[in-house]
Amino acid sequence: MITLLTMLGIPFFFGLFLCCNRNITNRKTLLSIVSLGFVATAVVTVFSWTSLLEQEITVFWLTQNLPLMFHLDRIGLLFSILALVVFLCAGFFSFSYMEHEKKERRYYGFYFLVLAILQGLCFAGNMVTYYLFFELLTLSSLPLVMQENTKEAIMAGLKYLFYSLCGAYFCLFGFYILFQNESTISFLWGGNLLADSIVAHPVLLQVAATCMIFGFSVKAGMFPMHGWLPTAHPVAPAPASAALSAVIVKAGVLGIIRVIYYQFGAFFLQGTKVQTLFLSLSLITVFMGSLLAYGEPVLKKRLAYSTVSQVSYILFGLFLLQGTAFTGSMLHVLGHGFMKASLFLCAGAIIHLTGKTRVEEFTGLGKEMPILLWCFTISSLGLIGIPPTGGFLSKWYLAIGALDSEIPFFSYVGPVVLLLSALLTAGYLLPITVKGFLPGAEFDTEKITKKEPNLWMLLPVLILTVLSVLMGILPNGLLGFLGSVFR
Amino acid sequence: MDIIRNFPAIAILLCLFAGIFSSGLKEKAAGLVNSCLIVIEIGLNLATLLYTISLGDSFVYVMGKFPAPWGNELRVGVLEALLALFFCVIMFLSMWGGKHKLKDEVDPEKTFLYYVLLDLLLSSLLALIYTNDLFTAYVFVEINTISACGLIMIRQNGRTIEAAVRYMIMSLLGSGLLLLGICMLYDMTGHLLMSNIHEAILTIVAEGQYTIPLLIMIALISVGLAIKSALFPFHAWLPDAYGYSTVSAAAILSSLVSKGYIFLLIKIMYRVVGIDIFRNSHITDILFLFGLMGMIFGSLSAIRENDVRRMIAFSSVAQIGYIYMGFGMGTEAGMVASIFHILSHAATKSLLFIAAIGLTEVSDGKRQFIYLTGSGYRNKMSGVTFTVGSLAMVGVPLFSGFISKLLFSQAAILNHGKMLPAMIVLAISTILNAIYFMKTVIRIYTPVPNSPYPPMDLREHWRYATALFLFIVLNVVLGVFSDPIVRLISNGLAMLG
Amino acid sequence: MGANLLANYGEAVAMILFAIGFGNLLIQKNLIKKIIGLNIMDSAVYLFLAEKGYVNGRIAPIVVDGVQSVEAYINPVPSGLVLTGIVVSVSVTALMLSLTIRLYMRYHTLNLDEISTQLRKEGL
Amino acid sequence: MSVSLLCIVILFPMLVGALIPVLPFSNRKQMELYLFAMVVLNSLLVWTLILLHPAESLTVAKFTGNLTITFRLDGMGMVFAGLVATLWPFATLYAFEYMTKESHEKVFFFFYTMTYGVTLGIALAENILTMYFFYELLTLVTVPLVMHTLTREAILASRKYLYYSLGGAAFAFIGMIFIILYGDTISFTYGGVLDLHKIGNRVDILLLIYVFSFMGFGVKAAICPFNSWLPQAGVAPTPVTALLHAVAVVKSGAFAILRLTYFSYGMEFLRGTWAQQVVLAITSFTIVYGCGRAIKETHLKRRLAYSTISNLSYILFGAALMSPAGLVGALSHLVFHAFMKITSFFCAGAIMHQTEKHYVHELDGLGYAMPKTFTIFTLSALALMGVPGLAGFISKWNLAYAGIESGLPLGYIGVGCLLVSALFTAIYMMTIVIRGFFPGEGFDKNQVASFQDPNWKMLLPLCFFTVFILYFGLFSSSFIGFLQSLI
Repeated sequence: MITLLTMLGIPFFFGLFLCCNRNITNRKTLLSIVSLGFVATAVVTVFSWTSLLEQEITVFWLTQNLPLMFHLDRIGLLFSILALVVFLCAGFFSFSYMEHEKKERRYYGFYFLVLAILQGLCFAGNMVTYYLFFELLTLSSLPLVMQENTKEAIMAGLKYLFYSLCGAYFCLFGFYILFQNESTISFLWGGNLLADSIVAHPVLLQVAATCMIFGFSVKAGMFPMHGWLPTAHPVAPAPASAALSAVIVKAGVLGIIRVIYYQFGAFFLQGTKVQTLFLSLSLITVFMGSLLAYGEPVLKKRLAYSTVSQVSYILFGLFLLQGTAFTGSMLHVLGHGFMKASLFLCAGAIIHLTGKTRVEEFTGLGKEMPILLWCFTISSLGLIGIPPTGGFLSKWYLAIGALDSEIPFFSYVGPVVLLLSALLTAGYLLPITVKGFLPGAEFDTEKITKKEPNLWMLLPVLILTVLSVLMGILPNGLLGFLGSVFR
Repeated sequence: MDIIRNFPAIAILLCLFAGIFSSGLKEKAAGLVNSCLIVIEIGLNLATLLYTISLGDSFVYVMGKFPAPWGNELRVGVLEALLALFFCVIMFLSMWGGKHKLKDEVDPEKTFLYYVLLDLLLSSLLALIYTNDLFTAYVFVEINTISACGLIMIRQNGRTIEAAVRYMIMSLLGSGLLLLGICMLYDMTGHLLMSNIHEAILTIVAEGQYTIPLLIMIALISVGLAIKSALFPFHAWLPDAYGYSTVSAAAILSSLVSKGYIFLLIKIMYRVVGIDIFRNSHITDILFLFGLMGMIFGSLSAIRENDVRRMIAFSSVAQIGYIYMGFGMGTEAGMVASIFHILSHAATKSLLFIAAIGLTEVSDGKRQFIYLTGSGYRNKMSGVTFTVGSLAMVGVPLFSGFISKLLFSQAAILNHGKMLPAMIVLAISTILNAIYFMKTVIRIYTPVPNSPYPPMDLREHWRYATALFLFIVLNVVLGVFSDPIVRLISNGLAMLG
Repeated sequence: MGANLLANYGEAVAMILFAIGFGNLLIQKNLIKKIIGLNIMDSAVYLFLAEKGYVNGRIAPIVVDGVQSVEAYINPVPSGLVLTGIVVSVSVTALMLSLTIRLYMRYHTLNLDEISTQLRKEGL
Repeated sequence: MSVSLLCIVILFPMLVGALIPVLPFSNRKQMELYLFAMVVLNSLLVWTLILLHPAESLTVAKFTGNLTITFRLDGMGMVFAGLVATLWPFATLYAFEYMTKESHEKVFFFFYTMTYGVTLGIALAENILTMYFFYELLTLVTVPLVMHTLTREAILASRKYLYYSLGGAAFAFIGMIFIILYGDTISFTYGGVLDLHKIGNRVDILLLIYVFSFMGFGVKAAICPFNSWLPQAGVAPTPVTALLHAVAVVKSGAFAILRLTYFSYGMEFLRGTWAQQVVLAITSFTIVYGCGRAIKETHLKRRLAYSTISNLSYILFGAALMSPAGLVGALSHLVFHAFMKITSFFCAGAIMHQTEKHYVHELDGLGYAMPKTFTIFTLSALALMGVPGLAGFISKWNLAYAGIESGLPLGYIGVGCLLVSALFTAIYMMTIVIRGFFPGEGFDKNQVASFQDPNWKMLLPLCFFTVFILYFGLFSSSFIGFLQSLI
C-alpha cells in the first residue's frame, strides 16, 4: 500500500508543488527541481513495478460497493513502461525546447500531474478507478494542450475537452448498466458478467459494450470522433504533443482492452454485431487517417493524422479477439509509442532550431542536422514496417492474426488495408528524408551552417530510436512476456 | 326562559321603529340611534343563538294570535340566529369603518335619511332570515330593494343615480319573477306558510300531479333570486352599484344584501320544496354551471378592470359564483361549504372595500391603479388590511378563504359527476384571483420616491383603524377557529328542514 | 291543452300581459316606457293572483246583509295579497319616477344608454 | 422538552426576524452581530433536535375535522432540516458582506430570517396540510426578497414568481384534498396512506390528480412548462438567488414532491402506472432543457439558474422512479446539489460584488486576479459535472443505479439524459473556468490588476462548502448508509 501511494504520490506532489508556488523565478532552480522529480519518479516507479506486480490493493471505498482498487497486471505494466519511458525522454527534451516559452513552471507542473495520473490509470484494478483517472487525465492534460495560450490553442483545448468528456460519459452509461449485471467489480480476464444476466438480456449488455467501447475509442481517435486529434496535438508544444500522441491516446486503447477482455470477455463479444461494427470502423480509420496525413503540408498535423491511423491498427488487432492479433497490437502499442514520440521530438527540434513547420521547407535539412534526420528516417522506417524495426513485427503479427481469425469478411480485407496504409505511411514520411538528404542540384550546399541540436534534445531522440530498433531485433523477451497474457 | 323566544320579533320591529323614529331626528342623533340599535340587535341575536343552541332544535314564533294556516309566524333555528348575528356584526363594523368618510360623501342635512335607510335595510335582512311565510318574505324583499337603491343613490352624483336606476330595473325583474313563482306555489298548494306548503308539495309529488308547474315554479324562484343576488349572467348592474356608492354602503351592499336573497333561496330549497325534489328537478345543475362560469368570467373581467373598487365588485361576482357552485353540488357538504363561504365572503368583501377606500383617500381620492402605487406605505393600516383581504380571497392558509376552499373541494370530491370540473375551475379561479389581487398588493407596496400625497395619520382616524383591526381579527378567527362554526352550520342545516 | 286554456282564460291573459310587461321593462330604452312596462307586469301578476281566489257564482268577501256562511264568498286571502302587492308596486313606481326626473334634470335625456355615454365623457 | 424544540426551532427565527425593525441598533455592525448570533443559535437548536431525534409529534393548531398543524421529525425531515440549518449561517454571513452595497437591509434581513423558520416548518411538517401551509407561507415571505431591488424588472420578476407559485399551489391543493379524503390518515407514513377499497374504481382519476399535484409542487421545483420564473428571479441580490434558488425555495418544491410521492400516495400505488410514465418523461425532458438553455445563456447568474432547473429535475427523476433506491438517489442529490450550487452562486456573487461584471464574456483573465474564488468555482464546476472523487459523482451514481434498477425503458432514457446533461454542464461551466484562467493572447495583466479576492466573510462559507463537497465526495458511504436506513 505504501509503495503504491508513494509511486503515485511523488509525481503528484512535484506537480502540485510546481503549480502552486509562484516564487520559483530563475530557470536554473526550476530545471534542477524538475530533473530531481524525474529521477525520483523513475526510481519509485521501477521499484513499484518489481514489488507490486500482480498485487490487489484497495485504497478506500468511494461508496459501499465502489472501492478504489489498484491491481498491476501484465497489460498495465506494459503501458506503464511505455508511459514512463516516453515521458522521461520528452521531459529531458523539453528542458531546452521550452527556453523561449512562457509559463514554463505551470507546464512542468501539469506535466508531472499527467504522469502521475497515467501511472494510476495503468495500475487501476476496476472500472470506477479507471474512470476516475480517465477523467482526471483529460482535465490535467488540458493545460498542456493550451500551453501556447493562442486563440487557436484555446479552441483546440475546448474541443479536446468536450470530445473526451462526451466519450467518458458514454462509457459511464455503459458502466451503469454493466454494474448491475456483473459478479465482481474488479477486472477479471475472460469477463466478470453474471451468467443469468447474459441469458436474460444479451441485447442490453451488447448495447452497454458498444457504449463503453465507443466512449474509449473517442480518446483513441476512432473514425467518427477523431475530429479533436488533428487539431489538439499539433497545437501543443512538441514534447507535450509527443506525450499526447504516444501515451495519452493509448489510455483509450487500455480502456478498450479492459472493457473487451476484462469486463465482457472475448467469448461474449465473439461474432456479435458489436465486433463487426468496430472492426469496420477501425479499418475505415486506418485508411482515412493515412490518406489525410498524405495530403497534409504541416509536419506536426501530418504526424497527428498518422497517429489516428496507427492507433486504429492497434484497435483492429484488439477487435479481432484472437491471440496472435492481440500480441501484434500490444507490440504496436509499444512500437508506435516509441516511434511517434521520436518523430514528434525530431519535429520539435526542427521547429526549435530552424522555425520551419511545413514539409516543403525541409530541403537540405540533412546537411544542417544529419544525426537528427537519421533518427527521423529510422523511426519513419519503423512506422512504415520495414523488417529490422519493431513496426514490421507488430504488423506481421496483426496480419497473421487477421488471416487465421476466420471472420468472414475481415480476415482478408484487414491485411489488404494494412498493406495499403503502410504504403501511404511511406508516402507521407519518406519525402521528408529524401528532401532532407538529397536536396537536388540547384541547392547551394556551402551556404548552410551546422545547426545540430544540443545534447539535451538529441539524446532522448537517440534513445527512443534505439529502443524501437531493439524491439524489432530482440523481440523474444517481449513476445514471451506478452504470450502469457492471452489465455 | 321563553322570554328569549320573542327576541327575533322584537329585533325586526325595533329596527322598523328606529327607522321611523330617526326620520325625525337631526343628523348626529340619527347616527347615535343607528349605532346603539345595531349594538342592541347584536345582543338580541346573540341571546337567540345561545338559546337555540341550548334548545337543540328550531322553534316557531306565532306573530299575533292567529294559528298556523292563517297567521304569520317566524321560525328560528341555530343557522338563522348565527347568520343574523354575523350580519349585524358585519353591519356594525362597516358603519364604524365608513363613518369618517360620510361627512364629505353625503351632504349634511340628508345624513339622517341615510341612517333611516340603513335601519330599514337591517330590518328587511333580519325578516328575510327569520320569516316562515313566503309573502312576508316577498314584501321584505321589496323593502330591501328599495332601501338598497336608496343607499346607492344617496351620494347624489350622476354616476350613482344611473347605477341606482340600473339596479332597480334588474331587481324589479327579479322580484317580478319571484312574485310569479310565489303565486304559482300558492295556486298549487293553497298555503303561504313554508311548513304547510312543504306537506302539500309532498302529497302533490307523491300523486305525481303538477310535475311541469312545479318545475316552472322552482325555475322562476331560483332565477328571480339569482338575478337579485347578481349571479353570473345577470350581474351587469353590480359593478356600478358597488363601485360608486358611499364607503359603508358599498361594504354593506356587497356583503349583506345579496346574501339575504341567497339565504331565502336556501330556505325555499330546504323548507318549502325539499332538497331532494329540488335536486332531481336538475335546476341545481344549471345553478352549478352558472356558478362555474361566474367564477371564471367574474375574475377575468376583474383582471381587466382599472378602478380598484370596480375590481373588488367584479371579484364578488366570482365569489357569488362559488356559493352557487356549492348549491349546484346538491349534497349536504356542498351546502355547508356555501353557507360558510357566505360568512367568509361577507367578512372579506367588506374588509376589502373599507381598506380600498383608505387607500384611495391617501392617493388624492383617485381610484385608478396608477395613483395607488405606494399607497400601502402612506396608509399603513389599510395597506396591511388590503393584503390580508387579498390573501383571504386567494385562499392562503390562516385566513377564512382557505377553509371555504377546503370545504368546497371536499364537497366536490364526494359527488362523482361534478368532481373534475369543480376542482379544475376552483384551481383556475384561485390563479385568476391571485393575479388581480396580488398585482394590486404588489402595486401598493412599490414605494414612490417622493409622492405628492400626504400620509394618513392613524391617531386622528382611530375609529377607522380599530374597525380595520376588528375586521382582520374576524377574518383570522373565521380562518383559524372555523371548526365550531362549521359544526354550528351543519346541525343548523339539519334543523332547517 | 287548448281546452283548459279556454277554461281558465284569466290565467292565460295574465301570462300574456306578464310577458309584455317583462319584455318592455327589459328591452325599452326610454325610462318612462320601462316604468310603464313594470306596472303592466305587476298588474298581470295581481290579475293571476286574484284569479286564483275566484270561485264561480260567489260574491266578493264583503259581509252584506248579515250572511256569515263561508260558501257565499270567494277566498279572501288572494285579494288581501293583491292589496299588499299594489302597495309595493306603487312605492316602487314612485321611486323610479323620482330617479328618472333627477336624471332628466341632469342629462336632459330619457335614453339610458345616452346617459351612460355622457357619464363616461364626464369621466366620473 | 425535546418535542417542544420542534416548535421553538420554527418560531424562533420568525421572532428574530420580527424583532429586527423594532430593536434599536446603533449601527449595521450591531445588527449583524445580533442576527448572526441568533441564526447560529437556531442552527445549533436544530442540530440538537436532530441528535435527540424525538419520535413523538407536537400538535400546534387544529382546523376543521382531523386537519391539524403538527410537527414531527422523521428521517427525510432530518435530512432537509439539517441541510438548511448548516447552510443558513454561512449564507447569512455572506449576505452581510453583500448587503454593504445595497440599501434598506433591515427589511431584507427581516424576510431573510423569516424564510429560515418557514423552510424548517416545511422540513418538520408531520402531515400534508402543515406542509402545504408553510409551502404557501414560503411564497409570501420570499416575494419581497425577490422584489428587494425595486427596479422595474425586479417587480415584474416577483410578480411572475408569485403567480406561478400560487397557481402551482392551487393545483397541489387538489392533490392534498384527495389524500385527506382517500387516505386513512393525513400524516406522512412511508409507503403511502391511501386505502384502496375507498378508492374503488376511481384509480384513473386519482392518478390524474397525482399528476396535477406533481405539476403543482413542480412549479416551485421548476419543471419544464413552469420554470420561466426562476431565471427571471435571478434579478434579486445574490444571497437571495443563491440561498433561495439553491436551497430553500426550489428544494422545498422538490422536498414536497418527495413527501407527496413516497409518504402520501405511496410508491406501490404509483409504480408502473401511466402517471409514472408521464412524470418520468417530464423530468427527463426538463433535465436536458435546463442545461440546454444554460449553454445559450451569457448572463452568469441566469446560466446558474438554468443549471439549477436541470439539477432539480435530477431529484424529481429520482422521485419519479418510485423505488427505495430512487428515494436515496433523490435525497443524496438534494443535499449535494445544494452545497455545489450554493458554492457556484456565491462565487458568481463574489465576482459580481468585486468586479461588477455580470456576463461570461467579461470574465477574461479573472482567474489570476481572484485565484481563490476561481479555484473554488472550478471545484464546484467539476463536482456538478460528476467527476468521481467529488460529491456530484456519488449522487449521480445513486440516481443512475436506481434508474437502471427500475428496468423501465424511460429509466434508461432518463439515465441517458443524466449523462447528456453532465456533458452540457461541463460545456457551460468549463467555458467560464477556461475563460478565467486562459484569457488568450490579446490580454494584458493590468486590466484585472485592480480586482482581488473578497474578504474573509465571503471566503469562509466558500471554503466550508468546498471541504464539504470534497469530504462527501470521498467518504460518502456513511451518509448514504444513513439515507438507506431512513427507508
